[in-house]
Amino acid sequence: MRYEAPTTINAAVKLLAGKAGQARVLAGGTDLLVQMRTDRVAPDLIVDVKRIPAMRAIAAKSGGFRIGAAVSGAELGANKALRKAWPGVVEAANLIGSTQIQSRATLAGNLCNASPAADSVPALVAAGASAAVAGPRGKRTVPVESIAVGPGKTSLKKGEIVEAIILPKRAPRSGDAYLRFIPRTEMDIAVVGAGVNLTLDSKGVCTAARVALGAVAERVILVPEAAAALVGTKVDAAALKRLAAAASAACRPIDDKRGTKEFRIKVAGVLARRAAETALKRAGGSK
Amino acid sequence: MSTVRVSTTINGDAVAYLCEVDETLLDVLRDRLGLTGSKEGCSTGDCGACSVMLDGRVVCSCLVLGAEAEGRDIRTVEGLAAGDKLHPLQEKFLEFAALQCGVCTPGFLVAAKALLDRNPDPSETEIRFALAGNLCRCTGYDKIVRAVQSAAAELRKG
Amino acid sequence: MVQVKLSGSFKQAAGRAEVEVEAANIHQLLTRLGQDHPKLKPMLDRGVAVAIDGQIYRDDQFRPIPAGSEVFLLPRLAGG
Amino acid sequence: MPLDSNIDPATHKFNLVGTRPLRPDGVDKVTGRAKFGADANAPGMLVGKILRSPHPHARIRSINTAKAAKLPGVKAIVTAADFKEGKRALRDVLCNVMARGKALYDGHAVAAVAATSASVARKALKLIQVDYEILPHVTDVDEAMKPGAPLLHDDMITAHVDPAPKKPSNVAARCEFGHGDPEVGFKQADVVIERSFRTEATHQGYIEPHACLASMGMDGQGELWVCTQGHYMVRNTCAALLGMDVSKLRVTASEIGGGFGGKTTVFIEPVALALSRKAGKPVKIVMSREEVFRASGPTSSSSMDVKIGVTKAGRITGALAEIRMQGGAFAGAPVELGAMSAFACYDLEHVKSVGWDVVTNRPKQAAYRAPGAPMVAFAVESVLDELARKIGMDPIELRLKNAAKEGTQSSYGPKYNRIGLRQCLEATRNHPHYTAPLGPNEGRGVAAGFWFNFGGQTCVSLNINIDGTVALAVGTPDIGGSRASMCMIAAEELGIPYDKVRAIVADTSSLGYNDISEGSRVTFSTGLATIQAARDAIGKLCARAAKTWGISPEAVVWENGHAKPSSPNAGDFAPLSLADIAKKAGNTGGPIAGHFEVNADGAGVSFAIHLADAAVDPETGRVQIKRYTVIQDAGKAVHPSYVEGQFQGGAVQGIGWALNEEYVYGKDGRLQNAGFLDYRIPVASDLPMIDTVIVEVPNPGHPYGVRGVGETSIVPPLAAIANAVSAAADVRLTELPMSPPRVLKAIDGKAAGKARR
Repeated sequence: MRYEAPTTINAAVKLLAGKAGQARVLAGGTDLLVQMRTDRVAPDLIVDVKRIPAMRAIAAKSGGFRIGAAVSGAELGANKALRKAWPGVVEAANLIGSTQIQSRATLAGNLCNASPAADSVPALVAAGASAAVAGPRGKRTVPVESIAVGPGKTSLKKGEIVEAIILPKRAPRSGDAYLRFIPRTEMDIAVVGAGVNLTLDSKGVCTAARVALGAVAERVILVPEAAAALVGTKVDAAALKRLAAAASAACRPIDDKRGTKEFRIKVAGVLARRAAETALKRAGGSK
Repeated sequence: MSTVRVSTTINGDAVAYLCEVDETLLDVLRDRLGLTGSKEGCSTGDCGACSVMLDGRVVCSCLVLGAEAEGRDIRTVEGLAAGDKLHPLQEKFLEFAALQCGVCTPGFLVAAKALLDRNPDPSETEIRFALAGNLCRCTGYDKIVRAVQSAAAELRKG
Repeated sequence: MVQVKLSGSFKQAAGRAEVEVEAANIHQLLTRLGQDHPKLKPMLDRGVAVAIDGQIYRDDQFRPIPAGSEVFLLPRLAGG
Repeated sequence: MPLDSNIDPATHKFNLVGTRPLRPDGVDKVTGRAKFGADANAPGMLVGKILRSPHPHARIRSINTAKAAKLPGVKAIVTAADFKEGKRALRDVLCNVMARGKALYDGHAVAAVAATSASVARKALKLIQVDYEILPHVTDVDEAMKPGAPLLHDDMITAHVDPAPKKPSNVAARCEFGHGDPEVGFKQADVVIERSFRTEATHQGYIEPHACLASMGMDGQGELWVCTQGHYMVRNTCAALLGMDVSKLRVTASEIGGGFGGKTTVFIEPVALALSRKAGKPVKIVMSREEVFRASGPTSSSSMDVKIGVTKAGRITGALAEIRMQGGAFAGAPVELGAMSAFACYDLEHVKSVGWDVVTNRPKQAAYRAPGAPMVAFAVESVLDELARKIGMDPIELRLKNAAKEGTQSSYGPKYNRIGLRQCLEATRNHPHYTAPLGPNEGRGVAAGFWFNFGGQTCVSLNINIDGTVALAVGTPDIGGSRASMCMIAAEELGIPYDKVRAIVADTSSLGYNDISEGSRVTFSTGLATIQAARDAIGKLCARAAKTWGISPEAVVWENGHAKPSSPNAGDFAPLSLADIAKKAGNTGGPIAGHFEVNADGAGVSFAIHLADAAVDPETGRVQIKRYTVIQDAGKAVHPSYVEGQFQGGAVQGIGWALNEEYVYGKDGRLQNAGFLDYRIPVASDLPMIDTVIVEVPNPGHPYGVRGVGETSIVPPLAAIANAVSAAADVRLTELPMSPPRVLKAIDGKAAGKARR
């Protein structure tokens, strides 16, 4: 096992693409170290990306934001502009684990760990975020929902690395929110997660919406039917009811130690509705 | 497994050590440097007993590789008191009987200090959420929260 | 003579709710009980406690049993 | 003062008892200096690791360690063959420490290695080849009792059933308690309610995993450093399992990072000693958190039926409980204690409880704070709550009408001495919490709890130092601040300042045998022995003063830390302080010490009432505890802060048990949640402050009136919260934990039921 801490993205890509056997990116390490400790992975090479300056920065980019892959949740939470524009994304990222975990965990790491229950991912998907991917064959930008393909599996090719998460420019009268269900108040993995992002027109009618759910399928899912329930409405009680029903209908969960199918399906609707209410308030609308 | 040579700062002192790649900072502190104040309760980042400050932020040292500490600034419970003078948090933990067995105490102290460094006047709810990553099985947290409140008030007095 | 009250499993084993034994202390009491009621023997061997006037004795075999006291047989307790 | 005199705690003016001095081990614990189980090292130390069965039930055909032994750095490997199959009483302990013939649960130890590093040890474990024949398994208590269930032990014949069964089963024993005839009682009742309840297994959840450092010399003498609640128990058990003389093993108790009953037996200690003996080097074993969950003792899961009848006037006429507990792979579920405590709060004419001790393919249960009592209290107090509602009576009123008092014949047998249940109930009714308004979707629950409290073998030495300070050696590991209480007690008796006494937990070679720190016994028994050791020393101090003055020892009294002539007739001498006498001890007869050895009996039972307010989210089933108050009889609180700490800690462990903690087994018989991520103990943000009321009804069996306080506090919360949640959700919850899916299902089930009607 070898440890490298390159200072440029190119150097990181070169190391990852090399013939070292199994290589792993170390950003916050909050998943990787647990997997190593419990013998689930035994990488031959660990590439620590925290010494790459570009990956440690949050930059304003064409009205949106470019968040380096090694930016921690605590750093996200401390960025006022980001918090103002994308409160749902920041609250989702800040829900991951404890204060201690927040000092380390990253959006990109949460995305690439490819857990269906990742807290930040439904919020990112709802936000229409994309991932900037660097690899031996150059760079590409893809929607975040295309990164995870199943539990623990990503679409990234050997040598590829997510270098940043990109959040688009915000339309006026927009709001987003993320809610998760956990049995305790902290420290749990989401049993269900729901991210809602919506935009209103000047009359308070919803013109665009995205709804994403976590922990109800093999990966985070975008639910267009749920979004459709909001578009063209003032996000009133009837629309919210249809949204909840559509969210529940889109779930294809499993029974596991964290919750039953039945529970997840019902609570997905409840959370989608509650998240939509918060997003509406943030967009300046009222129920 | 290759061995990494690391130079870092711990509680203000320059320290150099060798470690294996898969050794955590907690392993290094406890087994190589004899700093056993940080405790291993879970090794998965769920209990906070291994909390240390890394470049001014509180982390679980079980989720940091020893190799990552190169050039960083690390503070552990052993560095909390100034010489023979206890930190107000330490004093208040004693005064409020905020510890029973005491194994979670180092982690709580480090996490509480990190909180008060950033927020000198936290509400009860803020304290409870800031310390949610530190498990205590003895006290039910009541006396810990009160000790932190009292230490915060003491520190605000300056 | 000591009147020993038995309930539950002890009562079942002895076949009655009260037995009489000649004993001045707990040790004598348990020895005689085992001799007089062989079905109680395995339970006695597993460990029992004796309550004398409401006070439970787990270990003190030579605790005297005052005349006329209320004596109860209990399983030996273990705690957390 | 005569040595056996009891002061009247109600009127006596204590100097120190009842105050809140800082604990003597405190500074070490806030600075990181305190040494816990895993904090000790020895030169040349090896790392020990244990290979565990991945199967819940499997015959071990063979274990091949040849490849592992050849790995460079591996110094010793042990299996069951390395342990002595001795006394029958220890057979289960031994089989649990290292599987013999069969692996009986997921996580059961099958072999162990000692190597030069953790990574070599881990690699070596992977090279050990175990040939398993997988057998059918059972992990549920009711399933395990069915005929045809997979059988764990071919020779298990249910004990205490007449006539004895002919065939083996998973039922280790039956027990029964009570008096009168419940059926007669039910006929006298106006309302009878019968319900079934289930609780899942929970773990003590101490934050410090089991850890020890063993060093066996080639002369057969051994040293063991270990975190345990009872180092004498560890010594005696390990010596027996390794075939050693007890005198050759010295065990030192480290600081202990929580136990709650879970550190009252051995797991890794005999293994570390066996590895060290074989390797000729010190061996340290530290369990991982996963091992703690899979292979140390959780408590039992239970399945219970409770039937209680009351009159409209609120008198309980009959009570019946049938309790089934699985205690893992070996006999010993705490069902007897559960059955005994079931109705212990009440004064009943017709009462019966029957218990069944069942084995399953789970780790052997270990004691957990008032073992057996919380789950049974959950069932009984839930039914009482429902009965109170049915007859329209205030739940405290119902309990007061039936509360046991001095002279009541307890449901488990003997008559009660002086007890404080009524006082606790009255304090609860008068507490502002009881009548505070509730918010929407909130409910309030109340429940009573009982625990026996133990005494046990105890030995204390108190040495007077040359400067008049005192060295106090106790043999009960300090699990909750007992060194502070013992220093207070010694100083109180001697009449010297608190900080002049220093208490240590002595190792097994320095002090006589002490029972485990369990059963809420330490402040009671070690406190009692400390009082008597101090009085023994005072007798000697007075004798030295008498010698100095040339008067009879009977003419000297001890007051406020000084020897004084008992009256002007005895002579006119200036009082001698403890320090004065200590300074001259070398010339007046040698060192001065007080000792006391006792089978401490007379521990007073203790009662508590808990009040809980819970809010239930009707759409998700999520429960939040909004307010919580503990009211408990402590007899006499020596250090009130640590008494409150016991109340609060027990309550919060109960909150965890009630709401989210559970052992989750898959169909494959493997534990699904062996970590703090998915075994969800309460975190700080889950909880409100836990209010406490210390009631003091002195225990006549202790000189100060002390009652144990550590365990009673976990007995009522399960029921108090279930009653609160049931009130908030308007549906009776009968299964623990009341996790959101379970609560939501109950709410939805009730709504569906209403819709059908």
